[in-house]
Amino acid sequence: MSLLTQPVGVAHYLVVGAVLFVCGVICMAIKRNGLGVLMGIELVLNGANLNFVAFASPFLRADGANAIRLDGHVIALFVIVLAAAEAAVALAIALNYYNNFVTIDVDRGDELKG
Amino acid sequence: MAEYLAQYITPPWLAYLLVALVQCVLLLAVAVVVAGGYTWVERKVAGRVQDRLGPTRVGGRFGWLQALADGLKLLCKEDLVPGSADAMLFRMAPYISFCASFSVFLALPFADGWVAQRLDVGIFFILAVAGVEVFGVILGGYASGSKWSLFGAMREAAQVVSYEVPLALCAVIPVMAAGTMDLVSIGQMQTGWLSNWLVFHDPFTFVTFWVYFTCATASVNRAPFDLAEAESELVAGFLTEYSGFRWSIFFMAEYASMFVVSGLAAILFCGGWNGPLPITSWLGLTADNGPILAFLGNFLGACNFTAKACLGMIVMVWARWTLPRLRIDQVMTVCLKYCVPLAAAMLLGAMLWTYTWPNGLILKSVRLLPAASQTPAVSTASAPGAH
Amino acid sequence: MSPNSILPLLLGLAWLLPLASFALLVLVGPRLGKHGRLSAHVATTAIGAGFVLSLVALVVWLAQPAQPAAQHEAHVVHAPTSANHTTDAHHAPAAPARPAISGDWYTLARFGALELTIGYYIDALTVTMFCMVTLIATCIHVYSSGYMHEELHDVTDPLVQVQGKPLVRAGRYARFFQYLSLFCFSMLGLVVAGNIAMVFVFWELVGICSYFLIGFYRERQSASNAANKAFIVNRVGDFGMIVGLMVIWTTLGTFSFADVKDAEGHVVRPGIFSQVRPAEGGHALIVPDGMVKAAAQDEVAKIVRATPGHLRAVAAVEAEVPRWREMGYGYGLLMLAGLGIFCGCIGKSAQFPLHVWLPDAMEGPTPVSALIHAATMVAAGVYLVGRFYPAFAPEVLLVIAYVGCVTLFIAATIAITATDIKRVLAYSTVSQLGYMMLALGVGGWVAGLFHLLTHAFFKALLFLCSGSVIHACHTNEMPQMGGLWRKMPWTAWTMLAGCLAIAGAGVPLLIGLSGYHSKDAMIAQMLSFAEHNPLHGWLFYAATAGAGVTAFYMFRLWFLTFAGQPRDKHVYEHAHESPLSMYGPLVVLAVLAVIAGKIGLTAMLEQARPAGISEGIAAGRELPSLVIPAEHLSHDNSIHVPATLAAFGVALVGFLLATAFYWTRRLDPEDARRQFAPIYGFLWHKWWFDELYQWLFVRPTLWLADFAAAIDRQGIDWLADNTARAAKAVSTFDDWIDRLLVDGLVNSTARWTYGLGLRLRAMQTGSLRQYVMYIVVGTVGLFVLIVYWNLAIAGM
Amino acid sequence: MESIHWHSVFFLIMAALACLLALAVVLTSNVVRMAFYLVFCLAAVAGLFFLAGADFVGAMQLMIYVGGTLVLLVFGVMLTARTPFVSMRSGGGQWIMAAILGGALLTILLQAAFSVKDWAAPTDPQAALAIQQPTATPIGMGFLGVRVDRLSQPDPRLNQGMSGYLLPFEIISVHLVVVLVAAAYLARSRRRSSEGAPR
Repeated sequence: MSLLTQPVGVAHYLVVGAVLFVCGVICMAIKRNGLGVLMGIELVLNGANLNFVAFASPFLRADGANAIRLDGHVIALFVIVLAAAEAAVALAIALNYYNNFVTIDVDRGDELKG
Repeated sequence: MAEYLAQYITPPWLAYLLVALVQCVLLLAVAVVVAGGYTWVERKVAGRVQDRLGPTRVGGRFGWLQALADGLKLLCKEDLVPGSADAMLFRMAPYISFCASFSVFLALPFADGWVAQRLDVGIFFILAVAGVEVFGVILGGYASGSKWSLFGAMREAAQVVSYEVPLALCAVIPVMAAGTMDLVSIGQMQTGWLSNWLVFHDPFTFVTFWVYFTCATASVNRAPFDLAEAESELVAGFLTEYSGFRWSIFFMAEYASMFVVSGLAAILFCGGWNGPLPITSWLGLTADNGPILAFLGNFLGACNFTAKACLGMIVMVWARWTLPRLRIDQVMTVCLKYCVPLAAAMLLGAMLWTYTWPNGLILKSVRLLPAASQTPAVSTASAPGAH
Repeated sequence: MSPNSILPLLLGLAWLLPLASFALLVLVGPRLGKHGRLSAHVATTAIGAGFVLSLVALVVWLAQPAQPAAQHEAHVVHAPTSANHTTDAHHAPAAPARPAISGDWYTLARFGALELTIGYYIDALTVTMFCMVTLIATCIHVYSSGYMHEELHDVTDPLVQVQGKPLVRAGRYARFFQYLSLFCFSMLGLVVAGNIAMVFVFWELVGICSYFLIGFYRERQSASNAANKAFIVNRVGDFGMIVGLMVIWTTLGTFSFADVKDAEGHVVRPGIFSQVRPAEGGHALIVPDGMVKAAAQDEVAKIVRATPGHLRAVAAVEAEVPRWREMGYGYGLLMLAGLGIFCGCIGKSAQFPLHVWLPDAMEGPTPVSALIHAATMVAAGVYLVGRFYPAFAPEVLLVIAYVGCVTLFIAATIAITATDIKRVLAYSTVSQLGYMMLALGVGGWVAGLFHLLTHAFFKALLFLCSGSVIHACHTNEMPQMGGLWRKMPWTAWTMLAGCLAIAGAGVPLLIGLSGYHSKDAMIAQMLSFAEHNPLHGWLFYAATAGAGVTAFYMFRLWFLTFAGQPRDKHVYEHAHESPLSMYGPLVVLAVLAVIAGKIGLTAMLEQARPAGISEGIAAGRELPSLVIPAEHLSHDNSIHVPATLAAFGVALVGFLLATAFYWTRRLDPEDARRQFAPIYGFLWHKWWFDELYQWLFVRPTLWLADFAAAIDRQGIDWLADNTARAAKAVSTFDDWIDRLLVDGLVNSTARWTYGLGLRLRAMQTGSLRQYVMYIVVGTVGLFVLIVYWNLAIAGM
Repeated sequence: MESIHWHSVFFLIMAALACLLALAVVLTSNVVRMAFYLVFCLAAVAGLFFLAGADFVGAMQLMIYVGGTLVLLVFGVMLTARTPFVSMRSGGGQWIMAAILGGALLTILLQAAFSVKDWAAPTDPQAALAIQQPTATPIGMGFLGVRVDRLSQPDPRLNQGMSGYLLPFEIISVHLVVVLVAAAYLARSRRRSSEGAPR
């Protein structure tokens, strides 16, 4: 396996990020539990974060000078912090939802459907 | 050390692996020994506090081997899983807790350079990983399928998530005073006399120390904040359904966490491996005098550090058998209404203090050793433990 | 407070009180007391308070200190030449000359120079009229409260049949008093008015009130016809009055009687009187500058065209005015203005040829007849002639005299044959009004207005007495009465006093009832006029003959009603004396009818005599031979004595004839009737006036109306209908286009949008997870799109 | 024999862990287990961060995500689960649909990941083993408005934009406070209002 002996690049990180992202999207798409949807969102955010961090590293790419360096880290930090805030609000919403519907099944929340 | 070994052992990764294994075993030993020792210490202290003797039979007059006997007993117990439990999570939960507690030791320096992995963001790493411990508790409580466990887990979740905030705030204050998050550097900064300890850096850090210790006690679920396993209300909280080995692992995790937060208090506020008096420099046990003497100095420092950490643990035990348990709302009140504002105020005050007197007010003038003025970053390259 | 400020206040209050009463009764009249009984009290209180205020005003007027002669009073007669008038002066307070008080209460509107104001013009005449009107109106209000008691409950009117049964309607007690109050308000406003425009407004208000009151029993065809007749006939006169108003406005630029002054007393705009009779010319009648310029507008245009510069042209025109006046420019306009105003008076005072409405107006309740046809409405015409007297040219006065003379004769003769008690009185009124007009026309300003006042008293008395009789007998026809004096002594004796007064009874040259004095003054003035103008001497003879006829028909009335044996037992049995509220006023009025000639009315009127007429009126331009003698000349014994004796004698003859015919029955009326059948028929049919008018005016008017209606239906309606039909067709086409194209477009757009929305609605499932799918699909789709886009660009 | 590239090895381990655990999150229907798998997935991602030289971000990931956010999530799970170990299964059609779409998305992302040649790998095999520079201090300086890592910006035009992240940092701080207050408000008990009569 060449990967054991060759250095990895940004692309490899991107693959992992893509897998996380897609898993998160699928999670959002098929989980009926509202908290499952939230977890899908976390996955999506992490996939994106991984990409940022990968782009930030100058050692993972041929043109190291073009790495976004600290910008990627900072943006990843912001994403993490905002994800925490989002989780707090989403949890509050979920609790309210649960209070109103006595379930957390998001499919039941279609009262405003057309 | 790994680089040193790699000169003799091929392939080099084997050397790295070996070193890593050795360090892991050492740390595991520390954690287990600490846990085992402290079950005995706790009983003895409890006995004394309650005006009785505590363990006296096993291993002689003081019951030295009581901890070993307990461990054997627990290992022999049947590993029960309740029928309504989520078996996989139920089994995994103690390991998560213990892994988290143990991982913390990776970044915890015992002496100057005596650290498994020196991290730039050491304190941060420790706080982060220590926070994962609670996850095991919650999972365990939830997976037990018992309402007592669930209540305990929920209390744990609420309490720990809340107390992480003041804890982190308190940790930030010495970090700010030191100017780095590298624990080794922080410890090196406090070399010398008692007056170099960060707890005496300024009035705010002094106050912060007590706040930190309170919050640390709460975040490791020690009395009077042990709501998660409040035996008088919830049978045993999240531990209700656990028995035998898994139960002991939870306990080891708890004692390890106690050691970690106490050690962290020692490093952040109380000089770490540097004693109240600069004994190592008096004895000449410094890196300037060769690796052997430096190793001896570090060994002394490690003992010093362990003693400080143990002292912190004994204080926690003392508090446990002295103070009654709080109600959950009182726990939250203490956190949100007192600790957080206090910590925030201290942060602000320390910030202003540092801004006003960047070099300290009086303490710097009484430093005795020129070595103390050495910048921490320089010494990182040649850690004494690396030969 | 000076009289100048307090008099307008008093009279204005007296004037507005009936208005307040009217407003109150309009709003809550029927709810005042049971069936509105209290409304009578409200109205009576209002007019009674008005009377008190008028009396106070009179006292204030008399008590005001003498002022230096102002613009208005150039010559005052202090020493009547005759003995009679010496005694008159004895009774009357010696009142020095007093100028009229004029001003504006409120300015309604101002259109350029045209200023419409609520103004006042108060002189002795105004005050006297106020007292007279309010007094009589008070009496009539009191009388009415008894007379109209039937209206307090539902009224059964046997004269109106509804589906074979008598009409039963709700009583209108409150409404009656509400009309009475409005009427009093109108009449007082007319009297107090300070400008001719305001006079006109209240003139019309009086007219509409009379319309309401004549038509009070509006269910009766005759009553509603009479109301319409009165109203329409009055319109004819008012048309002339409007012409007069237009002439005055366009030529004089003001409606105001008196000068409009500013705060310092400087004349801002001269009034009508001072323009027609400027003080600097000794109040002699001249044609005002405005009329001259208006008449000579061709000349003015020539000068303006020839003269450059506005100011210079104005100066040139002003310089030419006296010359044009000498040439006679504008005199026609002056006469036209006077004739126009007099036209209104003809209508209002029921003078020939517009006298036909007054007898028919007897359809109204009797108190109304008394109020309208004695004291107020018909008096308004005479009053206006008196008020506007300074502006009448001599020729106009002659016309007035002739009209009055003709009227008095015609009406008197008709009254001889009438059998309806109220009709007799109505024609008597017309006749007396003719007397007044005649007297005014021949220069007897004081005499005419004096007779107006005395006539008001005794005619009101007579009407109320007749009302009392009608109230008792429930019939108007005198042949069904007789011998009633036994049943209703109060009515009989008070009515006898009224008859004596109107007939001019008295001790010749010594003393008499009120009618004696006033009629005596008028006849004397006529004699004086006849002596100066032999050509018009027959006016005197006609008037004197009229006095005899008056005495005849009045006593015919009294004898037929009260004397002799009852001719209709049924009526007689049911007759009864009226209640106190009715005969009380009779007594008051009877006393006044007896003494009114001696209470200083002439002296009072003398104070108000317009400036410049006390020495007679100079001959006019068109009739240079006409001489209108000064009134004081008629007081000379050489004129006064023969006139008195003639009038008295003729009246005595009339009285004796009536006695012979209707009391002692020495002569048979039937016999006379047969003997003079043609004349009787002619008189019985009222000189065929109604029929004549029917032929002359009504029929052609109706025919013209039919013709117009036919044109309207055949021509204009056809045009309008077809236009409408065409418009409808066009709009139908428009509608079709609108519905099909415009609406179709809009509707189809809306329907399409709606349908699209319905279909798109299904997309919003509310399922969160599906939305995630949509997002993914969108992302993938976008990516694919971009890739192909890039490929396409690269391919190019 | 080429020497084993340890960075790659650890990367592979962590990447495999992360991907497998993410898949496990998707595939399991027990929400508590989802949370469990997610924790370790995120921990593995934190490991990837460490590997990529972002140790501060990695520690942050551990602290906030693993220690905070997920505890919150599990807390929410506990509060909203009516019965223990609640599972809400989705229909097979949805799975197929999601799989197709996810596959399409993954294809696109992978295609994008490998579309840039420079991203493939560094030319120097030892580059990734270079001594990691500390990142905490530069990040802190960046938050305070000084970009110490860009002091020598090759393109002078870009120097103007190198003012750091002070403003975003402040905005995010305020945002966090607001969000937390709002969340507390949203999640608070409504019992008081439903009791009706105030005080």
